[in-house]
Amino acid sequence: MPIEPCAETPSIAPAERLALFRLVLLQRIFEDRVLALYRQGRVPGSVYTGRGQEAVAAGAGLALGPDDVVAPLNRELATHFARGATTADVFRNFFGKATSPTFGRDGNMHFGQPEHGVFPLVSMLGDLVPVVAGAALAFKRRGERRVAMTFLGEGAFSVGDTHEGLNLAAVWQVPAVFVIQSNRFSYSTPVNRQMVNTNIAQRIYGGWSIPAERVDGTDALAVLDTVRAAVERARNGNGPQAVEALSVRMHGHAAHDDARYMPAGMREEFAERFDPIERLAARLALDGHGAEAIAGVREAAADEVADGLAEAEQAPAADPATIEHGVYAAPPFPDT
Amino acid sequence: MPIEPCAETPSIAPAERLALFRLVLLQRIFEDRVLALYRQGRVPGSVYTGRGQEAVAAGAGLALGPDDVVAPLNRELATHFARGATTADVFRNFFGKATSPTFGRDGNMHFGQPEHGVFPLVSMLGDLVPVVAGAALAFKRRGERRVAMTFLGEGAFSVGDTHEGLNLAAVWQVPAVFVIQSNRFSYSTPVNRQMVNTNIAQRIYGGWSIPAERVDGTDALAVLDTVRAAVERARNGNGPQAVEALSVRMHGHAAHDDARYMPAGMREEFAERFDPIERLAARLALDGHGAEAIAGVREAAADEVADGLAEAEQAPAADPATIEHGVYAAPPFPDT
Amino acid sequence: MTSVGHLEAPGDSSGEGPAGSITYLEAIRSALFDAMREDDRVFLLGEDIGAFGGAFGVTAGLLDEFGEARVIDTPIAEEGFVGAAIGAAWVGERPVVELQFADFITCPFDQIVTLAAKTHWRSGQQIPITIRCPTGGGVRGGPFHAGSPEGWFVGTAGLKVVCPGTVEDAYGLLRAAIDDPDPVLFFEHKRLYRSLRGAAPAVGSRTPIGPARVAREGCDATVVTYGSGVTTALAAAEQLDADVEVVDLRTVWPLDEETVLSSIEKTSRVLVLQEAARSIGAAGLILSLIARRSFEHLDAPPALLAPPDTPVPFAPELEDSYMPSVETTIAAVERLLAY
Amino acid sequence: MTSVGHLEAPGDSSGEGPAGSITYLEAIRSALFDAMREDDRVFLLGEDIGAFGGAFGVTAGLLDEFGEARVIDTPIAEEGFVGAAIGAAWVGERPVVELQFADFITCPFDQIVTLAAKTHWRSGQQIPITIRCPTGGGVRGGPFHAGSPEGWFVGTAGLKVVCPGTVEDAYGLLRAAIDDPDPVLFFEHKRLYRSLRGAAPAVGSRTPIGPARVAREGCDATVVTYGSGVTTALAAAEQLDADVEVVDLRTVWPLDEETVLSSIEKTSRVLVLQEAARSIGAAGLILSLIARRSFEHLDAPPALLAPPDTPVPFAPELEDSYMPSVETTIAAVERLLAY
Ligand SMILES: Cc1ncc(C[n+]2csc(CCOP(=O)(O)OP(=O)(O)O)c2C)c(N)n1
Ligand SMILES: Cc1ncc(C[n+]2csc(CCOP(=O)(O)OP(=O)(O)O)c2C)c(N)n1
Ligand SMILES: [Mg+2]
Ligand SMILES: [Mg+2]
Repeated sequence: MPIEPCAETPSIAPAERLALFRLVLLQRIFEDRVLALYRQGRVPGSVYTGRGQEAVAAGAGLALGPDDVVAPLNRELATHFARGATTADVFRNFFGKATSPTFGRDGNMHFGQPEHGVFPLVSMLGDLVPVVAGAALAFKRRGERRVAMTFLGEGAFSVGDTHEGLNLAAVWQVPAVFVIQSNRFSYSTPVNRQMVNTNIAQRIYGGWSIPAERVDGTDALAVLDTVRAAVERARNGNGPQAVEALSVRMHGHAAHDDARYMPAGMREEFAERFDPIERLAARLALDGHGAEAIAGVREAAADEVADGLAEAEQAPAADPATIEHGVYAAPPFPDT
Repeated sequence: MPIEPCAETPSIAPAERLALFRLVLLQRIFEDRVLALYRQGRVPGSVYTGRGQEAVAAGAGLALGPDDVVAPLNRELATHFARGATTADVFRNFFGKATSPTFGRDGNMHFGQPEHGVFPLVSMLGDLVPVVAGAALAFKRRGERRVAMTFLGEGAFSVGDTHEGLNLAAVWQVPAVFVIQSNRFSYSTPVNRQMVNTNIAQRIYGGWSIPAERVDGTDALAVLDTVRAAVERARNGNGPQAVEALSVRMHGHAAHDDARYMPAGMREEFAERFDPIERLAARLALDGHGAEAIAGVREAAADEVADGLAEAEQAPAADPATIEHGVYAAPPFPDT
Repeated sequence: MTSVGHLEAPGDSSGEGPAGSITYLEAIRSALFDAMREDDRVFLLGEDIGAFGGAFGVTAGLLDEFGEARVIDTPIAEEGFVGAAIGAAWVGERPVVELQFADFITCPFDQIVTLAAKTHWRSGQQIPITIRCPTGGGVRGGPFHAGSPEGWFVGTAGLKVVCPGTVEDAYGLLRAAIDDPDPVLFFEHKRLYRSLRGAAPAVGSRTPIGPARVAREGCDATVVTYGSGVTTALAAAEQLDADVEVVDLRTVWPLDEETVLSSIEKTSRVLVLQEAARSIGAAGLILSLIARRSFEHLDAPPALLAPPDTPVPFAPELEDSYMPSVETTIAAVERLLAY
Repeated sequence: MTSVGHLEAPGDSSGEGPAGSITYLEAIRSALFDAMREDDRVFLLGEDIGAFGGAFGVTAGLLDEFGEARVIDTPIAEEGFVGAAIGAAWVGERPVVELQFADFITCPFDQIVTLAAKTHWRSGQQIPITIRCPTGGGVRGGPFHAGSPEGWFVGTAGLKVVCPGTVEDAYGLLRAAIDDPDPVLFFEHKRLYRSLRGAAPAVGSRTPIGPARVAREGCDATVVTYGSGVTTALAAAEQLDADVEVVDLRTVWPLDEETVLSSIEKTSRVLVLQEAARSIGAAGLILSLIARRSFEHLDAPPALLAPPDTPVPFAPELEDSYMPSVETTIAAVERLLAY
């Protein structure tokens, strides 16, 4: 089957279409590179990718305004780039460098850059749902036209904190946007062992009275369009909003996992027709961008990744002597 | 407005109608007595009652079969009686006697009698939802035709554990029954500050795909009928079931709370027309029970309460020397 | 006995105290009031804290004064509203959360030890939240309404744990907690709410987070304590023949090691007194310190007075014998002195 | 280095060990296998434990052997499935829960300390559940995948906390935990999964819950440790000139006080070694005991070797210097002996 181009979506302006393309490419190329480094033993710990879900990360990331805030999870590398993270920043985090966003104290996608309005991911799934409800509460309280967003997978949807956070956002009617990454699996567990009705948009509306739409999560233009509409509804005082983006997790849960529990051929068939990068490339071609122009964006993204890697490799290693710095913003006994 | 008799509900047999009457009376008379004792300083700690909700406690309690299990909360005194607790047992708990179900270690409604298939209440709301899901899982696993039930108020519905427990019960399709005590308030908080859609039956179905019905929680016959049907559906392999019982909390949250935050007159109007005891009494009269017969049941219940009190007052006080007994079922260092 | 929320507590809630004196509860309310008046970023989250004034009446009147955007009733969702406070702090607020009972801190435990505690160290993002926890027993609360759960947080890097034992500190530590850029757990003792009175602290006064206080000077033995133990220890010291020093930790974690050690250097004998059961609370941290650092200064083994390792029992006979008292404190110090 | 789940760990997972030897991981799997074969009431709950065999492969093969009614994949709902285990235990089962990482024990914290811990004491209802927690660092897991959270439960009445440090105990303590009528937290160390080998324990053997073990006799100093500290302490003892006794606690809570105290009576010097940060873990409990009860037997202040008070860092340079090692243990014992 040939690749299915993204839907036309004329509401998304030409510059944004290219910006989206850069973002999905950056995520794809970065993740491929970091996986290769991991397999060479040059990245410690583990590597989680969002292959197949780049359009969600990119589209939702671009849907935010400059003063909005977001709490991405593991699959949303492009969201970090949309908020201003450099490829060097992220490589430094994977390497555990002293100048990484976590000072080498955390690795891989477990980071966030407060200076870009990005909350540092914590692993405990569900935790960030009430956090964005609270940020949105603050915006509402202060009369600021800002929005707080987070992501969650089907698995994270089963966690108690998610329920509490959705309910608070709903009762308080605050400008929070929840993007559900429905990628069919949670680690090895298929979504139908995670919940009965696997239409999470329906569940969110039925259970929490939060308006929720489904969108094709492999179509970056559709994601941007739909999530932006949700963000603007939230911004305009219509309370919390949700978007369920449908995709497939094309890799295993993390680098070690070959995902053999997935039905044979599923990922290949998906890739052939719905690879989000190629869907957008096909649409850009239909938009009138020549092959060369498109190749140019690809190359620029590849360069951005290569340059970031080179820069990150030069960064200083973390220094054990400083390990206790910053446990407290205000240490009660600074001298001891 | 005159009292509204319970609906006719011919499916409930005469003996059960009287059994229900005994149960609602026991709860009402017991609670009145214990509140009076509390005001006299003869009951330590606090007193929570279920005034206005006796029909739910009684009807749901009687809906269970002898091998079923249940985890009641604070408002379900009649459920304990339905399971075989004596009034003396419960008084002993309120007094903190050595021979109370909690050995004097806990008070008021914070107890349960394992020998009657009743799990001891813990205060942390929501905790018992997954517990009954797990008991039901065990029944299903072993092929036993038994059902596990718990109760929750609107406030408890907002707790994360509730979400996790409902979802587990749904995904596992186990014989658990959730009875929602919708009494309009959670402590001082009205239900519309607890959730957006206050139709919890709709939420349970929409959010967790658990079949849920609403029932008039002041009509003991209707409660028994509806909950029994739910229990039997669960028993017959149709997965978890929910019933939302609508009533009014006629007292404050606990003895100290005069509930002045409730709309003026609400409780009085409710009592006049929907007092669950009198609704059932009116139906029994329509059933053909004479005033004397009905008064006889009332007196018998009053006697049961008075006898239980007399018995409990004689019980030995708890002995501090034994405080560490039973921390472990198998103490690792029994001699120290 | 009067009632505290739906429990019992000693104290006279109706009568006025001596002129200029206020209760521990009033000190907490004043601290909230003053902090909210001075700083728009301060707002309150909790169950029934608005029109109802909270289970213990601590926030009574604050809704009227500051309105619904600053005194926010929550659904029953401790994980949720602690998480929400963290989120609000992230974007620059100074939220103060009320748990209805300290015991319920087991529910938002993950939000506290994962999100609140670790975020600054691993990102530089400050999380300035205060969580108020009505703690402790002596109120016939039983296993779920009378616990002293501070020990679960003592030792956890990134958290600060304060336990005021006086009216002055109820005000001053709460003001300092709200100022503080780190997450602070504020354990306010239910039994002291209306039973403890003291001079009204000066508006704006602070008790710094960290330093302990020598609440009473003495040279024969040291009692290290905090929270409800402070009044107990001081009363015992008054009745003892010996000259007993009382160290009120104020901040239980991080621990003011120097104040504890230098008191022991002076007295050579030490009793650790806490209301939490003996194997939880702060006793382990304090005795670990003493074991390692006071070795050369001790004339007797350090002693511990704390309840047995069980939940707090309900029955009056049980609870009364469970809790450390002035009498058992006196006896423990006497044993220590007799060594 | 090989991989353990999606993390790194020392050990050779492909190669076979010496004949009759098995890994720590295999010992755990065997214990599950044998317990399930012997007792129908035993069943497993956890994320991805079925066909996938769990994040670390511990339950690999058990689904095939025992079927879906006994190896149950759960949604991501730690509060939920720990609660469900408690409910199943209530009606007579012996559930064994796997947390994907010990760190996530912060999520079902309330279910554990409220329901599991308090129920027997306040009702007589036994709650025989076992919670398996893949714990510890040295795997480049960072702040959320490498922690040693046992300290939050040490001291909590009603819980039992076991930390096997050998292949024998990985099997024997798990069998004993599953037998036990009380809730047991079983902290199995990720780094030992494939790196530690030992003789295959006899089928059905038990390591009783409670008693510590003198893992190595000596008279010059005692190292009290548990979990990953056991191999570290034994290796250090081999290299030290002195005659060092190693006490492997096995059960960390309740603590086997007599074994600790009598070792110190013999050696007069003690080092407490743990992988948990210095102000958490079991150190406080152990040093509190030593402070109070070994006073007359000590020739030197008790010492503590443990990481600094921070979460576990990710970067290899940081993690390697953070964790106690054979070298730092040797140095600590030498300092202790030099006192
Ligand atoms: C509370 C909690 N439990 C378990 C885990 C381990 N874990 C990490 S990711 C994952 C699967 C998540 O599935 P899903 O939410 O569908 O997100 P996806 O990985 O598909 O993006 C699990 C079980 C965790 N991080 N947090
Ligand atoms: C987790 C938790 N938070 C707070 C409380 C304190 N609390 C006890 S009952 C109650 C109100 C419960 O409301 P609802 O669930 O509607 O039940 P109702 O009292 O109306 O029967 C509250 C807040 C608690 N018991 N558990
Ligand atoms: Mg998923
Ligand atoms: Mg209610």
